[in-house]
Amino acid sequence: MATVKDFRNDVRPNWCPGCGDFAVQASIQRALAAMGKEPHEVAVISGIGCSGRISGYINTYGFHGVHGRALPAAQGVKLANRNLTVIAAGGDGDGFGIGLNHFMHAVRRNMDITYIVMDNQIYGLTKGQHSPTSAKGFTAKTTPEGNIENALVPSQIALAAGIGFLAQGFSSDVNQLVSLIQQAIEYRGFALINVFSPCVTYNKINTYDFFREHITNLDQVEGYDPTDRAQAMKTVIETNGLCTGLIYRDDSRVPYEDQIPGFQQTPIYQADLRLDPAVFDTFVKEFA
Amino acid sequence: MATVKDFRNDVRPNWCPGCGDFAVQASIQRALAAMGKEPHEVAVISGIGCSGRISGYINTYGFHGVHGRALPAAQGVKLANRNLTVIAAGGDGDGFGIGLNHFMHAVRRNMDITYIVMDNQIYGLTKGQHSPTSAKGFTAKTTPEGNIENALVPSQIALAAGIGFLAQGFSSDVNQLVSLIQQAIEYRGFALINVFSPCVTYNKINTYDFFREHITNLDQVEGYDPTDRAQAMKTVIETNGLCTGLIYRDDSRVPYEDQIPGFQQTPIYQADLRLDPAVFDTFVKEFA
Amino acid sequence: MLEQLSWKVGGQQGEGVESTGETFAVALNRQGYYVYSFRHFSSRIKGGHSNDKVRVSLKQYRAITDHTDVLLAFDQESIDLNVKEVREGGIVIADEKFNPKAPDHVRLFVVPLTKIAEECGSAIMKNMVSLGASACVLGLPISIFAEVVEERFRRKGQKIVDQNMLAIQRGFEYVKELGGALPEFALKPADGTRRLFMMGNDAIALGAVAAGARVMPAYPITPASDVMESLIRKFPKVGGVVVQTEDEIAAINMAIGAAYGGARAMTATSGPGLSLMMEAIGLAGMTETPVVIVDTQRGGPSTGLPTKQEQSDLFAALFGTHGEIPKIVLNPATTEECFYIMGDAFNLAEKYQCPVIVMTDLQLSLSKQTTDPLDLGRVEIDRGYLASESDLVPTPQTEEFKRYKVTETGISPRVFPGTKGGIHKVTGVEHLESGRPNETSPNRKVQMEKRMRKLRGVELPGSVVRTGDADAEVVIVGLGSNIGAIAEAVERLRADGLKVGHAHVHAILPFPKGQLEAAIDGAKKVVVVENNATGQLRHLMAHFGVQHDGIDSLLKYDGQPFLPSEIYQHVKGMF
Amino acid sequence: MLEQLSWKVGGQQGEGVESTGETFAVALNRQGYYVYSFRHFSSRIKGGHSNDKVRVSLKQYRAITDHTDVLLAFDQESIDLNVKEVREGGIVIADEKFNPKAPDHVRLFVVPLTKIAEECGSAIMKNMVSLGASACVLGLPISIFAEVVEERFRRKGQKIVDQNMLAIQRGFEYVKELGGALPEFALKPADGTRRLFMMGNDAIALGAVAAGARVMPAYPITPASDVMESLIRKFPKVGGVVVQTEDEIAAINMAIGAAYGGARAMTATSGPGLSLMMEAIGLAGMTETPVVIVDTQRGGPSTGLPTKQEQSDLFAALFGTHGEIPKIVLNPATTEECFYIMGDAFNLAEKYQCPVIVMTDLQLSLSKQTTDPLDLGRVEIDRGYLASESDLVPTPQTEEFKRYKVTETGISPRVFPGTKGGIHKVTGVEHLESGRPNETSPNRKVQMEKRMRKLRGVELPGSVVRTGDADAEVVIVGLGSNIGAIAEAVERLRADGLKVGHAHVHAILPFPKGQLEAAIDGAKKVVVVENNATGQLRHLMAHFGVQHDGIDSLLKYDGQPFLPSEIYQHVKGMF
Ligand SMILES: Cc1ncc(C[n+]2csc(CCOP(=O)(O)OP(=O)(O)O)c2C)c(N)n1
Ligand SMILES: Cc1ncc(C[n+]2csc(CCOP(=O)(O)OP(=O)(O)O)c2C)c(N)n1
Ligand code: SF4
Ligand code: SF4
Ligand SMILES: [Mg+2]
Ligand SMILES: [Mg+2]
Repeated sequence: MATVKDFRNDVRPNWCPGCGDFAVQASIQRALAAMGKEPHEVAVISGIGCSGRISGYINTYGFHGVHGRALPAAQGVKLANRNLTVIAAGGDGDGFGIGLNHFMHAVRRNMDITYIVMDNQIYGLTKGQHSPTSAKGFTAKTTPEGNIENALVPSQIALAAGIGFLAQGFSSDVNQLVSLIQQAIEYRGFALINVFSPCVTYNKINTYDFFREHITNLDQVEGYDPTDRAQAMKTVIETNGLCTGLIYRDDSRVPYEDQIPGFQQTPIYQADLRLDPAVFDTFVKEFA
Repeated sequence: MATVKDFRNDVRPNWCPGCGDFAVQASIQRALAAMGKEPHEVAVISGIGCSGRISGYINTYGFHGVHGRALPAAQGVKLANRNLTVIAAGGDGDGFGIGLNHFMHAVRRNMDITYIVMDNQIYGLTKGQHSPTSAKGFTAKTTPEGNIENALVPSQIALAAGIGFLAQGFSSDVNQLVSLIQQAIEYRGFALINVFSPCVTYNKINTYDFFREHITNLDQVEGYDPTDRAQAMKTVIETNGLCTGLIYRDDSRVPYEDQIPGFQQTPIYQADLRLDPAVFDTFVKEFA
Repeated sequence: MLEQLSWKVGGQQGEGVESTGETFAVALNRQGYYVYSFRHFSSRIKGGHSNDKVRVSLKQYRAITDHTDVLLAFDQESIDLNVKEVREGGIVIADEKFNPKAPDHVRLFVVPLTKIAEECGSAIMKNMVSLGASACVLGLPISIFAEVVEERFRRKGQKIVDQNMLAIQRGFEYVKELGGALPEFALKPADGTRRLFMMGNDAIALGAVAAGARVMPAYPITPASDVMESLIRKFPKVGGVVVQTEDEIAAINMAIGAAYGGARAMTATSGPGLSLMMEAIGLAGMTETPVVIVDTQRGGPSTGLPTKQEQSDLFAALFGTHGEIPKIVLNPATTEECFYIMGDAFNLAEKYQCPVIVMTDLQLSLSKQTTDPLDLGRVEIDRGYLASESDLVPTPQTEEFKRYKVTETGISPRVFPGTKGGIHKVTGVEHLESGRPNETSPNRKVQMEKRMRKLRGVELPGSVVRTGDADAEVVIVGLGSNIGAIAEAVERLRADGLKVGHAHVHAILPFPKGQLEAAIDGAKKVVVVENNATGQLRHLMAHFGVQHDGIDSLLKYDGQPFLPSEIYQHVKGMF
Repeated sequence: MLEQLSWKVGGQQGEGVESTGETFAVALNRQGYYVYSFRHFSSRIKGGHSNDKVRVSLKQYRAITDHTDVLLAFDQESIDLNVKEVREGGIVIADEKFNPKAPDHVRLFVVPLTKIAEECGSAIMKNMVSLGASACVLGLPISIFAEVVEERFRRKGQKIVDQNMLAIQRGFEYVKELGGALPEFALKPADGTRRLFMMGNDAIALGAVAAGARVMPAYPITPASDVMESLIRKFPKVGGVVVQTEDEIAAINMAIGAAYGGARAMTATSGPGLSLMMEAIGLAGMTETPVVIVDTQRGGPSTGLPTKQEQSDLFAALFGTHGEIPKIVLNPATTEECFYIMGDAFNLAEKYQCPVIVMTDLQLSLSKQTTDPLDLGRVEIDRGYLASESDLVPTPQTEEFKRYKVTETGISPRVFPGTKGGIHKVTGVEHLESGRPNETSPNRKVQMEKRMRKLRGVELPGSVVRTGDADAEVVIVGLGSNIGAIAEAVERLRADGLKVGHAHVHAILPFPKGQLEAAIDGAKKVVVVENNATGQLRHLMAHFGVQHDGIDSLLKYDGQPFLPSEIYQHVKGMF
C-alpha cells in the first residue's frame, strides 16, 4: 500500500519559505495515503498562481492548465474517467476572481470532485495585487489607498450556490486539514475546502497570527450540526466566513455522473469507441 | 418634461407576442418618465439574447454589447459619465450563465447602476436550451430527459455576494415593477431587479400561471422588513427565490465612484484631458 | 417537363415556413430526387420574413439558383420580397386571406389556404393545403406526402394524420380546378432511390459518434447548437455525455480535460465562441492535447449576422491564439464530408496531439440536402502513439513517465491518468520531457522544435481537390459550401467551351502549398471565391508562399451564399 | 579606461538582486552615462537564480552584450551560470560566505559581503557592500551612490541611510586593499547630463496619462502589471480610475464601455489576456469604439515562459478575432517611443474609431534604460470626428442621430451618452446608420465597406524607419526591442566595410507595404530578425504582398533577447 512517501516527488516547491501552501501540499499527501489511494489513481488539476504549482509537487497525475480554468478541466477529466480521484486546486484569484463563474456552475453540476482553494487574500504570483477575498480597506499594490471593493466570502457564496459539501481549513492546522480532505474526497459530489493559506511575502495583514486570532474552529463548537443548512448559513454570516472545520454536508445528493442518461460504469477512457453498426443504423434512419 | 412617449421609439420589438419582456420595456419607460428623467440622460446597456434587444427599444442611449458582458460595459460607461443613469439589462443566460462572474464582482464593486434581468429560465434566442435558473428536472432542447443540474437562485446568490439593493418583479405586475425600477434607480449603488419574464414560446413550465401560483409578493407580507439581511436571506431560501417586491435594501453603502481616490464630480467625458505640465513634472521626477 | 425545379415558401418566422419546406423537401428526396434547401431566417423567434428555398433535380447540385419556379406565399411581404426572382411565367401560390397582388410576369394562383385548412380542422394546416397546391402544379401525386405526414403526426393520432392528408388533397384539388395542373411544370419522374436528407450539422454529429467522440461540452450558439442537440439525443445510447457549460471557455477547457483524461472530446461553436476559446486552444497546443473544435462560421464581426452565411473566421482559426502552436484546420464542403471528416479530425488530433478545428459555414451547417449513404465501415479509429506496457515506468514510480519525450517525429507517447506507471505532469508552462515546468533556454528550444516538428512539411492528402479541365486557363479556388456554386459555374463555363478548372481546398492548415501550386499550375488566371470581405484564403496563399501573377478575388460578404450565376458571370468576364 | 562596461549581479530571487542592479544603474545614469539593464528572472517569488545585467556606456546602446566585464555573485550558482560570459581577465566579486570558486580566466575578488554588512548593522546590506566593491574596481567614487541611498532609505531614518553608506564605503575599502582599483577597469567619466531612467512600461503609463487616458480597467499579468500599478498611483492626481477587474474579458469590455461613454480608455495585458480579449476586440471594431490595448508580449504559447522575451503575438494581434474589422497595431521600439506612441494610439483610435493594439515585448517593457527627456508639449490630443452642435438632432428626438453615417472616408461622427440630441443605438449586430440592428444584404454591404474603408490604403507615416547604408546589400528588418541589437550589429558590420541597412517596423497594421518595399528596394538580401519560432513578421510581408527574392529569417525563441553579436555574425555570413 502506498505511503505518504509515495505521494512525494523530488521537486522542490518554488514557494517562499513559510508559505501556507506547503501545509496544503502535505495535507493532501497525507490524506491520500491515509485513504489507501495509489498515486496513479489520483489526478490533481490546478490553475495558475503560486498555489497552482501544487499539481507539480504531488506524485500523482498532474495537470496545470490556464488561469481560472481548473474546474472545467477537472470536470472534463472526471467525465473521461469517473473512477479517478480528481482534486482541483488553486488560489483565491484563480478560483474566485477569474474563475468564479466556473465555481458557481461546478457547484450546481455537482460532479464528484474535491476543490481545494489556497485562499491567501492576495495575488501572490503576480506580486501582490488585491484579490476578491481581500478585505475592504486592504492595501496592496493595486490598492495603495485601500481596497474600495467589498470582499467576497467564499463560504457564503458556496452555500448560496447550493453546495453539498463545504469545509474550511487553515495551514496551521494540518491535522484538521487532512481530515477535511479525506472527508471531501470520500463525499460523493462536489466538495469545496477553502484553506486560509497565508502568503508571507505579500500579505502582511492576513497572517498566521491574524487567522489564529480571528478563526472560529467549528470542531470546537459544541452542538454545531453540519447537516443544518440554515445554521451553516448563519454561521458563515456571523463569522464573516472566518471559521474552519466542516461547515455543511448533505449526503442526499446524487453526483452528476450518476444522473447522466445512459452513462456507463466503465470509464469512457476504457470503453470501446467503435460504434455498433446497429446503433448507427437507428441514428441514420432519422434522415432516411 | 419628458413623458412615457418620449421614451418610446418606432422600432417594433421582435419579441414573440406575449413575451414577458414587453412588460419590462414598458416598465422601464414608465419609471423613467415618472422620475422626470430626460431620454438623453439615460443609457441602457444590454447583453445578447431576446431580452438583450431591449436597449434598442427604448428611446435613450443604447448599447448592445457581446453575450454576457453587459455589466462590465455598463460599469465602463458609468466611470466615463457618472452623471448618467445607467441601466444594464439582459437575460438569465446572459447574466447568470456566461456573465455570472461579472455579476458577482459588480455586486462587490457597487457602482451606482441598475441591473434588470429578464429571467425566463430558458435560453430564448438560441431556441430553447435550459438556463442556469431552469429547475432540476426541467425539460428543454438540451435536457430531453430532464435537467440534472441544480438551479441557481439569483436572489440567494446576490445576497451572498453582498448586494445592497435586491428586488424581484414579475411581468404581469407592471405597477410593482415600475415602482421597483424607480427605487433601484434612485438607490445609490448597485441594484438588481430580477424579473420573472415568461418565455411563451420555449418555456412551457414557468408560465404566467406558474408564477401567479408560486410567487410570494413581499409587498403583501405583513411586517416584511427589507432592511433586515438575515430575514431577506431566510425569505429567499424559504420561497426558493420565488418572491417579488423589494427583498433587501441597505442605505448605508457608499457607491464605488464616491470612493475612488481623486475622482472628480465632473464626469470624465467632460473633463479637460490635457495634462497639467506641473503634474507631469512630478510624475517624471520619479525617473530622473 | 422540368429536369429541375426551384421552389420557395415564404412567410412570417414561426408560422410554419420551415416545416412546410421540410415536408416538401423530404417528400421529394424520398422519390429519388436530389434536393438542396436553404433557409433565409433572422435572429428572432417569431415574426419577420423567413423563407425556405428548395431545389429539386435529377442530378446533384449543392447550390441554390438565382431564379424561382414556384413561390408559395403566406403573406404579401413574401411576394414583395421574392417575386423578382420568380421567372417569367413562373407560379405564385398565395393565400386568399391577404388578397395577394403579384406583378404580371408571374402566374398567380390565389388559394384560400387558411380557409380550407380551417374547414379541414385547423388554420395551422394551411401549409399542408399549400403543399397540395404545389403538388398539383408540379404534376406530383399527393401520395408522396403520405409517409412524411404519417411520421410527423403519428404521435397525435390518426385523426390528425387524416386531417392533414385531407388538407393536402383539398389544396391539390382547388388548384386543379383553377387549371393549375400545368404540363410545363411537371417534374420529370425520379428513379425512387432512397438517399439520406440532412444538414452538415447532422452529419457532423453522426460523424462524431461514429468516430468515438464521447464527451462534448458546449455552449449554445447559432448555427452550431444542433450539433450539441443532436449528440444529446445520441449519446445515451453509447455512454457519452454532452454538458451544456456556463460558457465557451468552460466548454473548451472541459473538452481538454476530458481529452487529457483519455476520451475523444470535442466542442462546437461559432465565431464569438471561437474567439473566447483562443487561450485554451493555446493550452491544447502547448500540452499536446488532442481536442476537436467545430466552428460553424456565420456572419461576423462580433455578433454580426448570426443567421447569415460567411467564411470569415479563417484567420482567427489559423492565427488566433497568442504564441505559436501546431494546429490543424479542416474545411469540409459537403454533408458526406462533414461525416467522414470527424473521423479524420479525431485521428489527426490524436496522431499529431494537437487541436483540430473543423470549419463549416452556415450554408453547409444548416442547408438540408440529399446525402449519399454514410458508410460506418469507412470510419477508422486510430488513437495515435499510446504508450505500451513496456514504455511505462516501474512502480512505485520515482521518476515521471516521459510524456514529452523528444522524438524524431516530435510525437511523444501518451498515457491516461489512472494508468499504473504512467504518472507525469502536464502544464501550459514550458516543460521538460517529464512535463515538469522548465524555463531554461536549451530546453525551451528543444521542446518548441519538438512541437513544431510534428507538422513541419506535412500536407494532408486530399487537402486540395482539382476538377475541371487539366489545362484550364482559369482556375477557380474555393472552400466550404461554395463547392456547389463553383462546380455548377464550371459546368456552365465548360459547356460554353471555356477551359476552366476548380481547385477546392479541404484543409487550410497545414497549408497545402504544394497541392495548391500544382492545382493552379499552368493557369493564366486564378480566382479565389470566398464569402468574406478581405479575401482571407487568397491572403493565406500569399502568406504561405503560393505565388501566381494572375490571381484575383471574387468576394461576397452580404450574408448570402454565392449563386452559381454570379461565379459564372465573373469568370466568363475573365476570358 | 573603459568606454563601456557590462556589469552583472546574480543571486537568488528575492535576496536583493534587483535592488542592487537598480541602485547601481540609477547611480550611473545620474552621472550622465547611458545605462541599459536587463533582468533575468523566473516565474516564482523567492528563490531560483536571478540576475540583473547592466550596460553602461558613453554612447547610447539599447541591447545587452554577450560578455560581462564585472560579475557580482551572491552565491556559487551565480558564478557557475554566468562566469562563461565573463571575459578573459574580467572580474568576479563574490561573497566570502559561500567559499566561492571561479575558473582561471577571471580575476576573483572574495569579499566578506555578508560579514561586513552585519558589522554595519544588518546582513541585508550585503548588496551595498557589493556596490562599494564594484565602485572601487571601476574607479568610481562612492559618492555617486549617496543620492540614491538617501532617496531609498530616507523614510527609514538617517541612521539607516548612514549604515548603508558605511557598507558601501567598507566594501570599497576592502577591495581597494585587495588591490582591486584596476586602472584598466576605470570607466571614462561621463558628462553629467541628467537623463531619465525607466522601463517601457513606465513610459507607457506616463504616455497614457499625458494622452488623456482616464479609465483603465485591467487584470494583473506579467509583464504588463506595472502599467496598471503605475497608473493607479498617477490617476488620483488627474481624476482617472484604474479598476482591477475580475478578468481580462471584463477589463476590455469595461474599457469599451468607458470609451463609448466618452473617456479615453485603455487596458494592458500580455498574451493570455490578449487571447481572452478577442471577442471584445471584434465588438470594438464593429461598434467603431476607440479603445487602446497594450500587449506586452512574453514567451508563449499558453502560459509559456511568463518572464521571458518573445515577439510571438503578432498574428494574434492582427488576426485573432472572428470576422473582419479595421484595426491598428503599433510597435514601439524604445522607451521614448513608448511614451509618445500612447498619444498616437489614442489619436488614431479616435480618428479611425477602431481598436488600437500597442505591442511591446518583455525586453522593452521591463528593461530599464536611459531615456531622453519626454516632451509633454509634443503630445497632442485629437479626438477625431465629434458631432458638432449642428449635427445633433432636434429634441425631442424622434429619430436617431446617425452614429454610423456612411461617409466618403468611412468615418462617422461620434457623440457621447448624456448629450441632448445625440441619442442613437450601438450594437455588435450589423446595423443601420442609426445603429439599429439590420441584417439585410444591401445595408450589410454598405456598412461593411464603410468600416473597411476607414483604413483602406492607409499607411501610417513612420511605420518603417530606414537607417544604415542607402545602397545596402543586406537590409535587416526588425521590430520592437530588437532595435538596439540590430543597430549595434549594423554599426559593426559597417565598420567592417559592409553595406548594410536597417529597416525597423514601428507599425504592422495597417501594414506598411509601400514603406517596407522602399526600405528593402535594391538590397540583394533581406533578413528579418524576430524573437519567435515561425517568422511572423516575415510571413506578414508575404501576406501583404511585399516580395523579395532573397528574403530570410533570423529567429530566436529560447526566451532570450538577441545579442548584437548574434545578428552581426549571422549577417556577416550572408556576404
Ligand atoms: C489569463 C491570465 N491572466 C492573468 C494571468 C497572470 N496571473 C498569474 S497567477 C495570477 C493570480 C494569482 O493569484 P491567486 O490565484 O490568488 O494565486 P496565488 O499566487 O495567490 O497562490 C495571475 C493574475 C495569467 N496567467 N493568465
Ligand atoms: C459568446 C457567445 N456565445 C453564445 C452566443 C449565442 N447566444 C445568443 S443569446 C444566448 C442566450 C440567450 O439566453 P438569455 O440570456 O437567457 O436570453 P433570452 O433569449 O432568454 O432573453 C446565446 C447562448 C453568443 N451570442 N455569444
Ligand atoms: S508569494 Fe506568497 S503565495 Fe507565493 S509562494 Fe510566496 S508566500 Fe506563497
Ligand atoms: S422566444 Fe421567448 S424570450 Fe424570446 S421573444 Fe419569444 S417569448 Fe420572448
Ligand atoms: Mg492568492
Ligand atoms: Mg433567458
